[in-house]
Order: sequence, then structure tokens, then C-alpha cells
Amino acid sequence: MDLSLVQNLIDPAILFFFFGLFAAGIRSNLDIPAPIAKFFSLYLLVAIGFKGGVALAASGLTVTAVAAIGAAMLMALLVPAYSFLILRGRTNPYDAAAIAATYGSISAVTFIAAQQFLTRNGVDFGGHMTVAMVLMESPAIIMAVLLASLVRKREQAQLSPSVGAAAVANSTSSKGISLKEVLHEAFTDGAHLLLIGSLVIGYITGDAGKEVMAPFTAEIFKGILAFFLLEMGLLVARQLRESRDLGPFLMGFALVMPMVNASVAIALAWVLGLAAGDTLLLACLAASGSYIVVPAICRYAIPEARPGVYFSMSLAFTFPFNIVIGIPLYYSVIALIWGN
Amino acid sequence: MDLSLVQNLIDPAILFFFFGLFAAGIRSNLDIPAPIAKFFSLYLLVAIGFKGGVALAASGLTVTAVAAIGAAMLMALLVPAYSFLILRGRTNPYDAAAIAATYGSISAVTFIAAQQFLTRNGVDFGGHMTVAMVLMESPAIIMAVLLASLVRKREQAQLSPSVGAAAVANSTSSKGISLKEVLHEAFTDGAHLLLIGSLVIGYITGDAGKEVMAPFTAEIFKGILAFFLLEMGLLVARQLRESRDLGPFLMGFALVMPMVNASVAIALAWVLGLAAGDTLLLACLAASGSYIVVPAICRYAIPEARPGVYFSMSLAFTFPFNIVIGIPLYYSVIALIWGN
Amino acid sequence: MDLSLVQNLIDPAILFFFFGLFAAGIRSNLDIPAPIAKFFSLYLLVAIGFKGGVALAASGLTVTAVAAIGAAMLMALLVPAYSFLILRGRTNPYDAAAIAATYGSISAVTFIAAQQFLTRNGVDFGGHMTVAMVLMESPAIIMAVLLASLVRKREQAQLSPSVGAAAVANSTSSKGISLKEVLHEAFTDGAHLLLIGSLVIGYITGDAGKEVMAPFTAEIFKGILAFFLLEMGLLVARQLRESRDLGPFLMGFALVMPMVNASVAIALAWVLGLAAGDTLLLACLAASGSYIVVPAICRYAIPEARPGVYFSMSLAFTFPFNIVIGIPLYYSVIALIWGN
Amino acid sequence: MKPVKKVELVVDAHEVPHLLEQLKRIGVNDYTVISEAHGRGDRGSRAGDVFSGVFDNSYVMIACTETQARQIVETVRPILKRLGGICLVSDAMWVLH
Amino acid sequence: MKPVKKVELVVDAHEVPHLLEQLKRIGVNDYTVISEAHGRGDRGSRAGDVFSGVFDNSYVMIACTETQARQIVETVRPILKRLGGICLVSDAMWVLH
Amino acid sequence: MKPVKKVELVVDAHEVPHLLEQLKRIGVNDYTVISEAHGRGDRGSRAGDVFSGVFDNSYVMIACTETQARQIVETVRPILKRLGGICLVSDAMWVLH
Ligand SMILES: Nc1ncnc2c1ncn2[C@@H]1O[C@H](COP(=O)(O)O)[C@@H](O)[C@H]1O
Ligand SMILES: Nc1ncnc2c1ncn2[C@@H]1O[C@H](COP(=O)(O)O)[C@@H](O)[C@H]1O
Ligand SMILES: Nc1ncnc2c1ncn2[C@@H]1O[C@H](COP(=O)(O)O)[C@@H](O)[C@H]1O
Ligand code: NA
Ligand code: NA
Ligand code: NA
Repeated sequence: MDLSLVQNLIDPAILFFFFGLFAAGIRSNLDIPAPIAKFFSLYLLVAIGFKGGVALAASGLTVTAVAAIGAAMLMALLVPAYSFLILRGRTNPYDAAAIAATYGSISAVTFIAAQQFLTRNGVDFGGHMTVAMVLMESPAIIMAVLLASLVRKREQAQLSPSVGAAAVANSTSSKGISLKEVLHEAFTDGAHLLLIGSLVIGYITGDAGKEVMAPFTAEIFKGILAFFLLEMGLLVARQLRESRDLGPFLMGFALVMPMVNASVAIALAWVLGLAAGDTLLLACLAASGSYIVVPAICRYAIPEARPGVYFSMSLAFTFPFNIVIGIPLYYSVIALIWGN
Repeated sequence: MDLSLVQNLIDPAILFFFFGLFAAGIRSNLDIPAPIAKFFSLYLLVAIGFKGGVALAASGLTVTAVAAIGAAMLMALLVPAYSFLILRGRTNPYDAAAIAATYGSISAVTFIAAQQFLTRNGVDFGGHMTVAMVLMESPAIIMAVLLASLVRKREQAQLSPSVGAAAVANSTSSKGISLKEVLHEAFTDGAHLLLIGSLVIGYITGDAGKEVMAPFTAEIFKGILAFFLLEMGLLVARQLRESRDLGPFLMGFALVMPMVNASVAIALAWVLGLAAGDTLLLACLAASGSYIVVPAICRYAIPEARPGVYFSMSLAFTFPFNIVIGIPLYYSVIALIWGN
Repeated sequence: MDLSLVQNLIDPAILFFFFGLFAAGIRSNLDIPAPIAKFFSLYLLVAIGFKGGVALAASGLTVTAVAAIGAAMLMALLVPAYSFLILRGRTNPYDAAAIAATYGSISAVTFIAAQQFLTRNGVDFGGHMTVAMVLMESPAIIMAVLLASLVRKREQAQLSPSVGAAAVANSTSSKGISLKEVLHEAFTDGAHLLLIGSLVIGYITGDAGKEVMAPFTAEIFKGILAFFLLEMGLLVARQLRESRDLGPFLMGFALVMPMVNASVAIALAWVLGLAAGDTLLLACLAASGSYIVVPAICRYAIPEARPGVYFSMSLAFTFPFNIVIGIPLYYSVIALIWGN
Repeated sequence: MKPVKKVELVVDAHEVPHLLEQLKRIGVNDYTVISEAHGRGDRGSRAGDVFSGVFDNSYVMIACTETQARQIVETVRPILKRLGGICLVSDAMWVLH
Repeated sequence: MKPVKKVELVVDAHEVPHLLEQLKRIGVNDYTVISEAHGRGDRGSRAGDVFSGVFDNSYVMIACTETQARQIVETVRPILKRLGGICLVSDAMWVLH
Repeated sequence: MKPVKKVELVVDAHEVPHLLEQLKRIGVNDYTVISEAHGRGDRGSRAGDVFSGVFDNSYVMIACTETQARQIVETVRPILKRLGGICLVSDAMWVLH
């Protein structure tokens, strides 16, 4: 178990991630064509969703499963709430709301990397954790939108205490997006929807579906993940260059918060009596930040926030941290406590 | 056999088609990058052509095979002929010619779905049916071009009965495209040619070729088909929105004609003594309409026809009808008659 | 062994290459989307590099391996040197330098086709040949840049014998690119770097890595190679049309030089006592010309050279020659000498 | 040939369908869209998130009459205000066919 | 800098090779093509058939002299008449190098 | 609306990052790039090497003041001289928002 950090790094997919970092670091012109990268991202969602659905059909929705899902949803509410409180005074409040949503939500690739870690170490995990992942997206976004509209109202009130209601109404028409619209946007977001769809299809077709799909969704999975992580490495290194103006506080937040969120998740899992495998996945869901769904929605729901900020934090700092250090670190803590 | 309709729908690939319809229906931004979708369409042609060629090399060209191919070519002449007669009075004659070509030709994905249906139900079919599919493309297009030039001449004669020959010559130079040019265009069309090429390569390399190609062309086939049908679902739903102005007659044609064409094909197959599996494939070839090759050629050969019309009919109505209802329906009729 | 030429052509991947030539020859609109073709090219580099790395980890760096690598590097210096001497008087000197670099460098797809040929004929070859391939890229490019700067200086001196140094300095600032910059460009070139990276990752992860990656990098390899060679066939035929103005000397060079270079390589391998399989690979590395890495660098390092010339020679003439005739020809010579 | 105005827009790719709907309402039905136009403006660099494509711009070109151009400008201004982007208007001659 | 005409065409992507051949014949050898330009015009929406790409437009730009521009216009007009598309001509300054 | 200059460049795709850096140095930070612009010019056909993409052009558009346009032209001229490409300058009206 001591070796798990190094072992984790010897996986071909992880090594391709490092190679991507290196290639972009020395300013190579290496590039995965964008439509391929986008397709691989869809592929991973289909594969992970389908696999989760099949597993869920086999195991059914047990009490532990429900507990794990409940814990995940609780984390999706807690993380943005305390993140916003921490960020509020130190950065502009719209950015704070968007960052809160980013960290309340999840990174599917971090989740996948954690699953790969567990498989490599022979630790079981349940298909219901994919359901948990799916359900963590929306609460975080709702929280953030509510926070942003709170900020908006307060600002409006400060600017024009006398004009009052009229100004607020006016601002609503130009900036305020109704929660209903945002929820529609969040639910119909392609990445999110594809994950749900694949989960449902995996659940319906079960083992019969698994058998015909396996060569595509399971056997070549590792190779495609390797290519995808190569691209992620290139992106992370290039985004790092763009993010010099983040400032030490936000950089620190992006590196320390994952550990805080993972700790809270592990504590919660301990209380609920979850298994070690599910606990690692829960920790990684809590620790990771979104760089696909949340930016897609915040751009529209909180246009005042600077996408460069929350996108850089989650992609250039939190993602590599979790992939390289976070996963084995969280698991070594879990192994210690769970007495594995 | 009663359950075949529902069973048919429980296939993961078909479920992804429904999911695509649903996602586009709720206006999700889900999208397969266009180069990927285009590649998958080429992939399916290669896989199906190669498989057909290998099967043909194994079985040889038997009498039944020749009969089946002959029946297919007859259908490719009959369908556009009677379709044009039905359509003539009720829609503009150029559209009528293009629609006739559309339904005389075939949809490779419908053919693939029918093969999948047969495989799932343990029913055999021959590699020669792929040859039949290949040979159905051109007759339909030739028919349509001849019909369109007939229409053109008649119109010309009506407009200027006195000017006569000169006007016709003039019109020919601006609009009339020689049959030779159209045949060249039809034969060299990428999709059509790739299917032929793969068929020939499969035939030449036989079982040895099959073995080395199988992981790519056979094992991951189902997964790629699932992604492709997801994209088809998205396209169908989006095209449905564009096709509100089709009118009840053309919509009815797009939904009823497949059943008529399939019935004629089944009757013909019965007379010729074809096996049940080959009969279903023949019925599906007759029942399906082209949305790749024919539009690519009609755009050029019958520029007076509105692509939106024939494209919408075959993609937004006939394709989903065959995939969801047609295939199991035709097969239940065949099973009844063939006494399976 | 007599049949090896025909046998070689009956491979599905090679047949798809011919089919591509045919399709472009009859001016079909068949086209693999560019991002897919580019990705397949990256895929082949990853697969071949990874495989070589794994093989190297298993065998270790033996004396024969070092000898083979040394022979390859020697060829990478010899080929551009004598090519430049041959070309100098007969074509403009910048083109001569660029062509020299092209033939000193290698074509990874020709290397892959040679490996496939060996596998089909049950002949072994070593993972170190992939290292040899990697190491042949740079010497050729360095040679060419040195030759080009020599030409540049001489021209400068002839043009303005009185003005002298100042003019040279001036020309350097506008045209001359420092060797350091070129080496950086050569090393960081995406294709080159990806090959190295995959080799290293294969070496590190060894058999464990091979097992998880095999479905992606090995099993579906043949199918992707077939698609890639289809695209190569299309490209070759289209490039042939653009290269009518090459002239008989350069065309002859592109067809005869591969045989000369292969002969030198075979002689060298004989002297060093290499095995037959490694010798064929060395011959193919020597005989092939680059159409990816070298054009990418010469465009920048020797902007005076006409890319159309060296690109056409290596893509439209040398590549198909090696694939179709060269590989079986070189091997029949090797088999004769090695007494196989 | 007849003189027309050429309106060129660079906007958030996600906003294009909405924008085209707005234009339809004021009777502008014809347009050309080039989907991938990366760039940099007031809102920083617009590239680099290949997965969601959130930072993609699209380029939209509309040839129209002067009156229509003025209407288009009024229609797109609030969209540009909210989500960024640029709009240029210039003169061209339309080849009648 | 010297004044030139900028000719911009949006035409059926399949027609582009044919069009460029025609232009070659009248001595216009230089051009720039952007392949994927979706749009809507008299012939309805041009998008949505990803497989055959039949409905794709391309955008073609040519910088040339006024005389050439006039020739180009005459050459493309019948093509536009038959298969649709638009052609705009405007003024620009060419940076000599 | 305010009058601006529209600078349009077609250059070697690989040169674009370098070019944008040069422009940054003279204070031009805003631009739009369309990546795939195939073409033909003095250096022959620019297409057909899908693997290295060496022959790809990019199209760059910059809306700026007249002074900036003049500076841009001076900056890009040596690049165009060395690696080819074209640069056009024309007039447009910028819609303020
Ligand atoms: N001056 C400019 N010239 C060319 N393109 C621009 C200019 N300003 C903005 N853009 C484009 O418009 C997009 C949005 O601009 P902005 O909303 O200012 O960030 C940018 O990403 C650029 O693609
Ligand atoms: N007024 C316009 N402004 C911009 N693009 C247009 C306009 N009219 C037509 N187009 C483009 O030209 C293509 C062909 O036009 P059409 O032949 O009229 O259908 C359309 O799909 C659009 O991309
Ligand atoms: N007259 C022109 N009109 C439009 N595009 C041009 C013109 N001349 C050159 N180009 C574009 O600029 C690129 C480089 O030109 P060149 O350096 O002359 O080969 C070409 O590949 C074309 O895309
Ligand atoms: Na999280
Ligand atoms: Na049919
Ligand atoms: Na060589």
C-alpha cells in the first residue's frame, strides 16, 4: 500500500498524462484534433455511464447504495456553501459563486481515474456511485445560481437604494436568468445528459447489453483513456500558462480545497458505514471540480464571473493534483481508517 | 416471436437511437462532432461491405443468391416507377422524380439494423444480400434522372410549343445533365464506392482477412453502431422540426410506402423461394429510402427538386419508422408466411 | 518466397491502399475527414512506439541491438550526404538540401508495413528497431540544415563579393535560422515526440502495460491501418496529379534511390551480422522518405526550398513504391543472402 | 450588381441559434455561419476548452439592405452587451444571379 | 499598398473544385477557401446532413484587380444561377510584400 | 458606430502564434482566427498534407484604428516576405456596445 502512489503513476494512461504535460511544457506542436478529443470525452461518459448502469442492474438499489447517493448529494450542497463563505471576502462575489459551483460539481475523468486505481488494486465499488456522480451536478449549479442572484440583488440595492424595485426588475431582464432556464440548461447539457442516458441504457440492457458492447466500451477503454489523458496533459500545461494572474489565494484554494472536501467526504462515509471503494469514489467526487458542465452553464447563468478563473483553477490545478497525488493519498487515508 | 418488437427495442444501439431523439427533442446541445459522425458512417460501410465479401467468398454465388440479387434489382426499378406514378399529380414533378429515386435506393443503416435483428434472433442471411444492396443504388438513380429529363422536356414543350427544339437544346445546356455524367457521379460517390471496395476486398482476402480485421470491423461494431444511431436520433429529431411544411400527403407517403414496398418485396421473395433471413433484408432494402447517396446525386442531377423535401421524408419519417416498427413488423409477417 | 510479392498485396490493409489509389484515380469524392486521418496517424505512432518499448523492455539492449541502432544512425548521415552530392548539379541547391533531408529521414508507415510483412511471414524482429527509427529523424535534418546554410553562404558570397560579411549577417537575420532553433523544432515536433513518448511509456510499463493496452494498440491496429492506407492511397493519387512538373530526373530519383539506399543498408547489416527481420526494417528505414516530420521542419528551416517538390517525391513516388514493390523485393534479396 | 451592407459578427458559438432566431423575427432569413472562430477580446482568450466548447466563437456574415443592417445592429447590440463579441458593418456589391 | 477588389463567394462545397477550375481558365490562380460555412438562403437551410455533406457551403475569397473581378463575376454567375450561392465584391488595400 | 480598419491576413497556420505575439508587442490584443483556410498563392497549393498540416493556412481578422492598422502592416510585412501569405486592409463601421 505504501507503493500505491508510485504504482498509480506507472499506469500507461497516467504516464500519457505526464507525457502531455511534458510535451506542452517544451512547447511541442503536438495536438489531438479537437473533434477527436471531444469525441473521446463523450466516449468516456458513455462507457462509464453504461458500466454503472449494468452494475446497478446487477446489484439493485441497496440501502448502502441509497446512503452513498445521499452522501454525494449532501456533499454537492455542502461544498458550494462553505466554499462560497471562504471565497466571499477575498475575490469578487460573482467569481466566488462560480468557483463554488465548480467545486460542488465533479470531474468525470477524475472519477474514472479513481475507478482505474481501485480496479488495479483489486478493490470493489458499486454501480450506484455513477448515479451519485450524475446527481451531484445539479445541486451545485442551483446553489451557485442562487448565490449569484443574491449577490446581484444586494449590489443593485447598494447602487440605487432609492430607485429600488424598478432597478431590480430592470436588472433582472438584462442579467437575471430564471432558475427554471438554468435548470433546463443544466439538465439538457450534452455531457450531463449523455451520462444519464448511458446509465439508463446500461440499466435496461443489463448483462446482455454489456456483452455486445464490451469490446467497445470496456476493452479499448484503457487505450482511449490514455489518449484522452495525453490531451488533458497538453491542455493542463497550456492552461497553466494562461493562469499566471490567478494569485496565490486562488491557487492555494485549488490545491488545498480538494483535500478538505475529500476529508469531509471520508468522514461522512465513515459515519454512514460505506465500503472503502465507494468511499474513495465519494472522496474524489467531492474533491474534484468541474471543467465541462459548470463552465458551460456559468457562462450563461453567471456571465459576470470570469470563466478564465474558475476554469483554470479546476483544470490547471485541481485536476492534475487529484490525478497524481489526490487519489493515492485519499486512498491511503481510507485504507488506514477502514483497516484494510 | 410476439415479443420481437419489444426485444428489438431493448438492443443498446436502438436505445441510443431513442436517446438521441429524446435529447434533441428537449433541445439539448448534445452533439457528435461532424468528422466523427462522418467517419462512423464510412466505418459502417467498410464493416458491412467487408463482412458481406467474406461471406460471399465462403458461400460462392449460388442460384438462390443470384435470384435474390435479381429480385433486388427488380425492386430498384419497380419502386421508383410506381412511386413516381403515385406522386406525379400530387407534388411538383421534379420533387416526384427525386422522391422516386430516394425510395428506389436504400439506407445502409436500416440494412445493418435488420442484420442485427436477424443475428439477435438467430436467423441466417447471405453475404450476397450486400451485393444486392450495392446494386440497388444505381438503377433507382438512373430511373429518376430519366424521369426528370422527361419532365423537363414536357415542360419545355408546353412553355414554348412554337420555339421547340432550340429551347430544349438551350435548357439542356443550362439544366440538363447527361446521363453519362450522372452515372459517373453515382458510381464514384464516396459512400457507394467504399461499400463496393470493401466488398471486393472482403471477397479477395476471405477468412484470412476476416481474422485480422475482426477486432476492428466486427467486435467494436456494436459500440460504433450505438454511437452512430445516437447521432441519427439527434439528426432525425432536428430534421423533424425542419419538415413541418411537408404536408400530410408526403408524410403519409413516407410512412405508408415502406410497408407497401416491403410487401411487394416479400411477395417476390416468396415466389422466388428465398430464405426468411434474406427476405427480411430484401424487404428492408425495398422499404428504406436513401439519405446519403441519392441526395448527393440529385442535388446535381435534379437541381430543380427541393432537397429539403426528399431528405426530410427519408431521414425524419421513413428511417425511424423502419428501425423501430418496420423491421420487427416485416419479420413477423415473414415468420408467419414462411412458417417459422 | 516467390509468392511474397503477391502475398504481400493480398493483405486487406494493402488492398485498401490500392482501393484509395483507384478511388482518387476515378475522381471519386471519397474522403476521410481530416481530423480522423490525423488522429489515425497519431494512433499508429503510439501503437508502434508502445509496442517497440514493450519489446525492448523484454529483450534489453543487446549488442546486436546497439549494432542495429548504430547502423541506422550511420545511414541517416550517409543517405543525405550522398543524395546531396547526386542532386546538387541537377536541381536548385535548396531543393537538393531538403530532398536530402527527406530521404535521410524515414516514413513510419513504411516501417509499419514492413513489420506487418514480417509478421505475416513469421519472421522475428526486435523492439530496438523502433529506437533506430526514432534516432534516424534528427541527423538527417541537421545535415540538411547545415547543407542549406552552406549553400546560403556561398550564394551570398557570389552575389556580393565586395560587400561581404555585412550582407551575410543581414541575410542571416532574415533567412538564416540557428541550428539550435531547428533542433528544438525537430525534437518538439508532435509526431516525433509522440513516438518517443510512447516508446518510453511502453518501456516503463512493460508487459503489464501491454496487457491493458493491447485491445486498443494491437487488436484493432490492422483495421485502423487499413483505413489509414485508404487515406494514403487517396493522398498519393491526388498528389501525383499535382506533381506533373517534377521532371524525369527527380521522378527517377524518387524511384531508384530507395533501392540504392536499401542496398547500402542491407550490405551494412550483412557486415554487422544483423538478423534477417531487423535487416528488412533497416532497409525500409533507409529506403523510405519522410512526408510528415521533414516537411514540417524544412518549411521553417529551409523556406527557400519548394515543399511541393520534396513532399511529392516522397509521398507520391517513394511511398507507394516501397509499400507495393520495395518491401517484398528487399526481403527476397535478404532471404537469398541470409539463406533463409 | 447592387450595393448592399455586409454585417459581420463574431459571437459566442452557443449564442448563434438564439441570435438567428431574433434575426428571423425582424425578417432577416439569409446568413452564413463559420463555426469555429477562435479569438481574443475584452473577455480574454476564447479557446482551449475542447470538451464543452464553451469558449468557441462563431463568425456570422449577412448581406442585406441598409435598413436591415440598421435593424440587425439594434437587435444584436443587447446580446453583445451581455455576452460579448463584435459587429462590423461595411459596404459591398452583390452580384445578382 | 495597392487597391484591389475582394470577391467573396458562398457556394455549394461540392461546386468549389469545378469553380476553381473555371477561374484558372480565366487566369485567376490565387484564392483562399474556408470549407465549412453553413447557412440559409433561397434554397433553405444548408446544414444537417453530416454524412454526405451535400448541404455544406464553402466560403471563397479572392483578392484581385478590378478587371479580374468583373471576369470572375461573369464566370460564377451561371454557376450561382444553377446551384445557388452568393457573391459579394468590395474594396480593399493589398499589403505588398 | 465608429469607423475602423479591418485587417485580414491569410498566413501559414504555424506562424499564427508567433504573429499574434508580435501583435501583442505593438499593443494589438484583440483578434479573431479561423484556423482552416486552404488556398493557393505564389507558393502553390496549400492543402493535402493532412498529417503534418504543414500546408494549412489560417485566416486572421483584426478590427482596429487606422494607426494600429499601419503598425500591423509594418509588423507582418517581414513575416509575409519570409513565409508567404496575404494581407488586406479595408474600411468598416464598428458597432459600439
Ligand atoms: N478588435 C477585434 N478584432 C477582431 N476580433 C475581435 C476584436 N475584438 C473582439 N474580437 C472577437 O470577438 C470575440 C469576443 O470578443 P469580446 O466579447 O470582446 O471578448 C473575441 O474572442 C474575438 O474573436
Ligand atoms: N443574404 C445573405 N447573407 C449571407 N449569406 C447568404 C445570403 N444569402 C445566401 N447566403 C449564403 O449562400 C448560401 C446559398 O444561398 P442560396 O443559394 O440562396 O440558398 C446560403 O446557404 C448562405 O450560406
Ligand atoms: N490573391 C489572393 N486571393 C486570396 N487569397 C490569396 C491570394 N493570394 C494568396 N492567397 C492566400 O494566401 C496563401 C499564401 O499565399 P502565398 O504565400 O502567395 O502562397 C495562399 O495559400 C492563399 O490561401
Ligand atoms: Na466536487
Ligand atoms: Na428502397
Ligand atoms: Na530514409
